[in-house]
Amino acid sequence: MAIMIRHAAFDPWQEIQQYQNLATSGYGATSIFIGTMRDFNDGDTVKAMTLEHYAGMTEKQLEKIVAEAKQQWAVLDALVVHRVGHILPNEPIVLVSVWTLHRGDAFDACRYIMEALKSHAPFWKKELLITDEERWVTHNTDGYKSS
Amino acid sequence: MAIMIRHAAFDPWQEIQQYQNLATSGYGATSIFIGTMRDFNDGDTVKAMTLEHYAGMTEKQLEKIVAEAKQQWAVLDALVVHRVGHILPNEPIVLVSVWTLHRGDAFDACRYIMEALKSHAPFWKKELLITDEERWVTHNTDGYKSS
Amino acid sequence: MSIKIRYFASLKDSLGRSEDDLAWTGLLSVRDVWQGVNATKPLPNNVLVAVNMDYVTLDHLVKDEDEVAFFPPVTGG
Amino acid sequence: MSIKIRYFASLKDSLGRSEDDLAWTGLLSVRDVWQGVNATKPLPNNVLVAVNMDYVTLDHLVKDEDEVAFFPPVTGG
Repeated sequence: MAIMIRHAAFDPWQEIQQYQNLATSGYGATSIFIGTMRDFNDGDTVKAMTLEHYAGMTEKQLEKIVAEAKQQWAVLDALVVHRVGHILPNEPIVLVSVWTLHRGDAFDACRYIMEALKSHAPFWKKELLITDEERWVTHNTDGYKSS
Repeated sequence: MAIMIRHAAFDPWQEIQQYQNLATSGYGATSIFIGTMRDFNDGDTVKAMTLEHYAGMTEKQLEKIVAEAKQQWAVLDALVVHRVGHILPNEPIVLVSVWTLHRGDAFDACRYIMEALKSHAPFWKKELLITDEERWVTHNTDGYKSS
Repeated sequence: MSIKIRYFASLKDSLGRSEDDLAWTGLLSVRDVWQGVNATKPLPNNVLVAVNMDYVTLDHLVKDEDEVAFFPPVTGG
Repeated sequence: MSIKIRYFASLKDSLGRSEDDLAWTGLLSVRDVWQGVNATKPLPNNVLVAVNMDYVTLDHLVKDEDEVAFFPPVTGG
């Protein structure tokens, strides 16, 4: 299991492959989620984002979340990578990868980790709009298009 | 949207990256599932597998499944890669990747495609055991460890 | 009319062949197709059937030049 | 006892500072901690609180050398 906070852009495929080669074997299912910065939010064009976090608490909460997932599902291994600092459109913000024997456990645990991360891990997004106005993102959506 | 049937081993990271660079933009969420061949099943050591399929029907059914997912969720793009032929342990069997604006749509659509693939796409696994006995896999599990 | 029949996986192995052809006149369901080429062998319980690569029920009526496929539950993914 | 208080994100911006220190004697809840360093500003409704990097409710009692953090709803991922 690994939790990584990254201050520079990361390549999710490289992260997963590297971690998988070093740490993981015997799995039959892998469920992965990647959140990517978009250049559009709440009707405005966004040219950059600053992701603030509470160093220390972030890691502590993410470790707790992954431990909870391992209690509920048969998880062989898990990797969470989260970006902080100055982020540009199309750069990955978060990567969650879960390795299990069977697909149901992988899907459930990966989704659990993502939802718990969004509600409990102390990260905050501040958007820089094309107008040069800065604004804090005040809440997460429920994750669906129409919401 | 792409459906690919592969007769030789494939690298899931390369597949996703290549497809994503060519075909996909504007997404905020990516949900990926990878099924990997294990060397153990139903209490026996498995040294290889032959994956038979019904060429033509496979593609037709997978296209239908992806179209159904697009009707139900706000899917920007989807990629399905499925291996056939002679497969060795630790080789990927299936890759499903779904790109959306928001995470809920990505998780739901990816899982829908995988479950529908497992029940409707005409693939059949024959295992070669360490004893050199060959046996057809007769049914899929519900995807959880204890089942 | 002329029907092409295909078998896959364990069903193909147990029949010892991968296809059949059937010439027929009149109404013909998928169940009849099986009987027409496997008179002595009852249709296995859990078999799936496709006509022209779409799933159908056993009562589905075939037409000239249809491809009918019989196969066991699928196990991909 | 000595308590360290931290603020993050929009709350930090609106207070104009990222931390405070509070020296106190006697029982002290997290709500009291806020009052102690923000006498004129009521605690915002939707604020989250952590003590030593674990979430707590406003009635949670602090102890010497605790780190108390106040912040708005999180928006990572």
